[in-house]
Amino acid sequence: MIGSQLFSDSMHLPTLPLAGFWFGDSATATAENVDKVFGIITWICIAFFVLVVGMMIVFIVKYRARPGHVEQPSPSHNNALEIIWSVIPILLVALIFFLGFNGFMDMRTPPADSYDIQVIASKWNFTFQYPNGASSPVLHVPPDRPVRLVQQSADVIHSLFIPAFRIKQDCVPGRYTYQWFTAHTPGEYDLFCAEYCGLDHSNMNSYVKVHESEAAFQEALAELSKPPVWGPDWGEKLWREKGCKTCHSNDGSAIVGGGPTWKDLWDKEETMADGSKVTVDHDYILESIRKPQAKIVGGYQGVNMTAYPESLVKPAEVDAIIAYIQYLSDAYDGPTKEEAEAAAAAAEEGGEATDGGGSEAAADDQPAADEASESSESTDEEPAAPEAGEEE
Amino acid sequence: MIATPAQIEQGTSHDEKNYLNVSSGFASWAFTLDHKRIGIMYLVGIAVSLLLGGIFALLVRLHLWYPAGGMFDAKTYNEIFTLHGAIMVFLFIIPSVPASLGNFFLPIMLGAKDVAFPRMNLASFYLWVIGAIFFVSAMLISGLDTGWTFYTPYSVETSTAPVVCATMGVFILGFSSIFTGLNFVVTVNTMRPPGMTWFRMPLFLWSLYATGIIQLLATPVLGITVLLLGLEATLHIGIFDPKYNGDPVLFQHFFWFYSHPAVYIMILPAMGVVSELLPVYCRKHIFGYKFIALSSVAIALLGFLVWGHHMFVSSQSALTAVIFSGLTFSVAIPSGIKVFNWLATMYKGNLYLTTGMCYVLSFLFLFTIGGLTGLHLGSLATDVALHDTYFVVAHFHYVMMGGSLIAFIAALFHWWPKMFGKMYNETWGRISALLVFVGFNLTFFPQFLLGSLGMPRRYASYEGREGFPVSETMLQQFTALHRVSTTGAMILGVGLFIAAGTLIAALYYGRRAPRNPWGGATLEWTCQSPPIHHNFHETPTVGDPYIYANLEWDPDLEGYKPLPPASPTPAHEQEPVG
Amino acid sequence: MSENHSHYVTPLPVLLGTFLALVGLTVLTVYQATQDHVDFGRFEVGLTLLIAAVKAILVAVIFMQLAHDKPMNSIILVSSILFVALFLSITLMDRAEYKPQVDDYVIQHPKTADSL
Amino acid sequence: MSASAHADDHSHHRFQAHHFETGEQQFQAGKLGMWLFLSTEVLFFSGMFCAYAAYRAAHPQIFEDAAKFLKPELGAANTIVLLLSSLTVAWSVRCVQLNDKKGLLANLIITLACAGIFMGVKTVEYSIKFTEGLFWRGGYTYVEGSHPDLGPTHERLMYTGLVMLGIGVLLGVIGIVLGANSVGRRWAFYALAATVIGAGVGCLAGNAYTQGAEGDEHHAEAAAHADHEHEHGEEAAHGEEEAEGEGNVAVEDQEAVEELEGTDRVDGLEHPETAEQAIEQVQSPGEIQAEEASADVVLTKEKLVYASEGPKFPGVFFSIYYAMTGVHAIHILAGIGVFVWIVSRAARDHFEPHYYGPVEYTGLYWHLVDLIWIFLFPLLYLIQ
Repeated sequence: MIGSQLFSDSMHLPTLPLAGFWFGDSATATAENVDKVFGIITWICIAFFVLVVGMMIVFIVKYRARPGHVEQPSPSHNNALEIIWSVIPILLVALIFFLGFNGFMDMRTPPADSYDIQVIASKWNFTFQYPNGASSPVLHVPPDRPVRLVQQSADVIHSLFIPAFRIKQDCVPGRYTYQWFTAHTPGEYDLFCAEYCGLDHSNMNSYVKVHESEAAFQEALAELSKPPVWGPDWGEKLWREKGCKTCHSNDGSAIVGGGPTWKDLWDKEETMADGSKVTVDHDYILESIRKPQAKIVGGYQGVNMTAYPESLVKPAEVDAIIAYIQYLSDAYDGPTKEEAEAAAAAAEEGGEATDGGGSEAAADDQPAADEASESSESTDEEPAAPEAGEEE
Repeated sequence: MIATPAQIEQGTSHDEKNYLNVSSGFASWAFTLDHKRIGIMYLVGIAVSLLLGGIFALLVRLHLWYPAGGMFDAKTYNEIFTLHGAIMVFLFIIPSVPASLGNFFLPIMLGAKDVAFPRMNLASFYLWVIGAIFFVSAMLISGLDTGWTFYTPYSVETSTAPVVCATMGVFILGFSSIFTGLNFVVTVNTMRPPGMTWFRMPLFLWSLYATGIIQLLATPVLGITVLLLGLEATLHIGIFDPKYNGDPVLFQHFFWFYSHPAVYIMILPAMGVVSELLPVYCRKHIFGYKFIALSSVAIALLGFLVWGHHMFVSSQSALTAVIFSGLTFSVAIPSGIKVFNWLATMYKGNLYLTTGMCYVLSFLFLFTIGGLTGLHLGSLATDVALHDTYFVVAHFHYVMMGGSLIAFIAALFHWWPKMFGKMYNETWGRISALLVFVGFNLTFFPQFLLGSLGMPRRYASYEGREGFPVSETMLQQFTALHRVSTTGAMILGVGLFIAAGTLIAALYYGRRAPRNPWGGATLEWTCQSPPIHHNFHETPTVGDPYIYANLEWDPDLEGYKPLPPASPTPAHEQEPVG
Repeated sequence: MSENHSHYVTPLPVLLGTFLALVGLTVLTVYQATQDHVDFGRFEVGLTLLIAAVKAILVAVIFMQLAHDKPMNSIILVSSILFVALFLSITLMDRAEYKPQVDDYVIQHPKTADSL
Repeated sequence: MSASAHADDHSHHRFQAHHFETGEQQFQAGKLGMWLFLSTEVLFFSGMFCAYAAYRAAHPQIFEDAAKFLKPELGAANTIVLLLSSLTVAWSVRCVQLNDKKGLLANLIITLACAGIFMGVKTVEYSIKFTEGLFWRGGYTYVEGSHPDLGPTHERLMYTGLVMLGIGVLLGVIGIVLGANSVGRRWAFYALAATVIGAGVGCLAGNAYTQGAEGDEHHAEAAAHADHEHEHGEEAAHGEEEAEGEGNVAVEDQEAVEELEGTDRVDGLEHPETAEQAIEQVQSPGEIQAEEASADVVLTKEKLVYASEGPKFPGVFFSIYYAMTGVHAIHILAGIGVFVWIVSRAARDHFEPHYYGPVEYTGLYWHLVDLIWIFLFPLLYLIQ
């Protein structure tokens, strides 16, 4: 923890007004430190710039060729001078290195008690997964609590960049990467993908929501972990968030370089690239999500869809997507939204009655049944939210 | 510079056939072994690349006028910025000064008849042409959208044919670059004339020598990198692609081991140009010759130790990042030494503000900004915030364009009379210099602000996606700054066109150039303008290349002529530097 | 033989002797690697590379005549090897440093027989 | 040396370029140029050495497992062949320095024959690996424990070798006929003939050796296999339904994984299902299983990683193997081309003690190619 020790020392540096001119919002202590380091470097730069360009301008004015002016003798080398203007910059860059090193070690050393959020970057979405199994395309974080992002990528290199926190770290496929922050000012801050990742790189943005309080954060989390009761609704959400949208339209239009539209896809008989015929049913869609290259519809051979293993799309989510595809078919005859909501309300009532009103369970055990096992295991490690009890 | 009798009788041999008219016909150019003609052919090729890359740059800027992107869809935009980067880096900047002007002037400055391996020199040019053809075919296939860095796994996942085409092009261009560097190093090592010790070489040669070292040691690593990348894309050898158990960070190490030193392939010759031009136009001996010469070599060698600073947030380990950050700052020192020495050279001089000098001063201004903002990026904590934003874009444009391109133009104006025997129009030249300077700053300074505010690079639009708009304040700042930048780019474009027009017009309407219009003391000014086929009738004698007291303005020649050798010079100026 | 010739001519016994030494070292290294009596454990790789380095030096110094050549050529060879060392050492050090992050991920995401 | 002593006393030889003052200057410039080129070659290969070292350091097991598919004897034979060619190249330089044209030609021809043998042996190695499915990572189709029938491959290789011998002889005859009035052309054909005959010999000898060695191996393996089955008898009793084809995990390993999961949590990542997945999908490639069959097994993190990399992972070794030896082979081919040209020039008396730069430069190149092989051989063939 040498890094944070040194880091706290550099907190005493005076605030330099320049930082405000260069940067936008800052919502973490790290950001403030970065701004200070930036300010110091900028002042050093300005000093050198004024020195160099000022001398240049003075020389241009004073020694410009004009009638009657000739060059004056002066020495063509001076070792003392050379050494002086080598040594002074060395000392200054050593200082700059040291300041940068301090801040960096702090950025790379998350506190032991930090709250882990999984980040799954894929073309062209970030999905944030919380310890209770909930996931969202927006990064929800509690205020004043260290949050560690555990990052992975499903396809190519992405980079999670939050300008207001002044942090950035690539999400590299085939490994984990980490970054952390403690946001102290509630609000919404932009979040970008900073590493070029293909077609929709510039649309791979999102935002961070720093909640007003821990309670508000827990509430949002509980809300997030409730899957929409009506499959097609949920499926549409997944279609947007998981990146299906970029290649599969829902209105029958063709997307260049993408795959078949989902409109009226259900029950359709597709001719595969190898000539065989397949009816679009549950198994086929499941296979197309898990192993997209196994069966390719004729005409889409060049399209290289990423495989989505269970870590990216859970079985329940696959069902929701299938429900959505069914809904997009003219022949849809599943339950309507009203019916589904009524059924869910009925089920919940029944559940409440048998549950006996356990207060802890209400906060965390909202997810669908197939996720329950996972979330109950993973919440063990979760520090109990202090306000959880008061909510009841 | 001590004049010889042969030089004193200058002006008498003006009618001798020069390298341009000694023979004619397509074959006399296509199969020439004359380093000067090869240099001219390179110059033409490089100019075409610059035009192409420049058009792409303007398209990028125009597109970003509107937050949603005004002209292209995202795919086209990605291809355009990729081609802009790839063409500018591989086809333009890397060969710019060394392959064209270096080829032309290196042997002449050495008093030699040619480079050591003229055939290899010609081969180098044709390899460049073949490499360029590969690039153009990648462009025609369309779909090269990887960025010039070809980062895996994106580059092995996107459409294969253009990537393979482009990497083949890079591979071949690499050999072209190696051949040029090899030729220069051998020529400087073995063909210096009697009297030209290492420390009496013009500084331009020092910088080309240092560049040659980098080309030799770094380029082969790029060669193997793109070869493995091509194999990865076609056969999936699993070295760089994580889908096949490869490691994408390994690719970045391979790539930057070449591509960082390549930055010095781009900037060192430009520094050499400045070291050459500044004393001539200031009429002063260069200050601190040895420090400038050795700092070139120091930059070349230190340049190999810092590649990891391109990877601070790419998930290389923290230890490596810290080591590379520390080493990165070491490069600042020799660069700083050069800047101070150039300033000291101006002290008490007699500054002629010719077009060449205007561009050199412009270089000093822009390179200072480019170099100093490097400190923000070398410092770890701030780099994390600024990495992959427009701050980086602005920084490297200040160094590569404000440095290399500006110095290249300065050198063209300086040596144009020697290369083609025609004087250009000084007024238009100065206008172009002013427009380029203003346009450049207007284009790229706002990008520093864009970057620090958080605008990521390589974005086709900056309004955010459906349901996730970029916050209102940011959007307003981004839009305003992008528009200033685009306006500046247009001015810059006009300035560059005027510069090109001035030079081309000189070929047709310029008055005949004397041997030594600027009063330079290096050997190229002692031979005829344009030079004869073999450069010199006899190997010239050599002295200090930065003593101007022995030259005198002759209004009849409209150029400088040497004084008789007996003329006394002040003792402190005669003092040999070597 | 031209009398005023000044380039070094390597004597035949030296050439043949070098060749025999090289063959001997090759046999030695193959024997060392394939026999089972003496196991140097983790030093095995180092030993093998040491033998290879000795062979390489023999070729460079005698066959390539570096011993009787201008020092510049030796400097070039040595410096190229130094740059290789620089490249390899930093890259490998970095990989070793971030290996855990890769390993953790690989364990969590095993590749099955039919995945790529 | 003698640059200055030389400067004055030499008339220009006929191949001196106009821009050099003396032949000595030209010679030294060429030599420096060649050394610089060699340094770029060293750097060029360094990329592949780096990839090798990186993957070997991360997965020593893979490299040791995969290297068993290479035959050190063939590699050693090729090493000695290349060393011999290096000797003859050095000798040919000596010959030209001493104005011994016959010796020069003889040495160069032997060099080319050696290069041919080297390529012939490589052909055998590549063919057999292709038949077995030992491709680079993307094309790796080898299945643990499978024994493809190599008979047709050996047959094909034998015919290839014989055809090459025939072509070589034919080239020699063409040389005699076509080269009647051009000594340069005649020797160029002789040089090609020597190379192709060398390749034929290499192909035949390599083929015969591998065929013989395989016979022995099969016997030994069959015996070993019987033992192996025996050891595993007990585990089989535990019931491994999914044993077919995919390989299987030792039952003890499962406990080990659970233990690991309990103690060595992977960096705060709580995915209980993943460890189970790992167990399900550990496709213990024969080696692990064989080694760990004994009673007290601890499935280390390293082994878990190895198992998780997927069944095709050994392909990475072959990716690097093919890249390194392939690029090296391309250099050999380039060297062959240049040597044919050198032979032709030598036959036309172009070289003499005052002008033999091309022989020396090509020789330097050839030595470097040999030098790289000196490192490739132990790294690829001898690591166990």
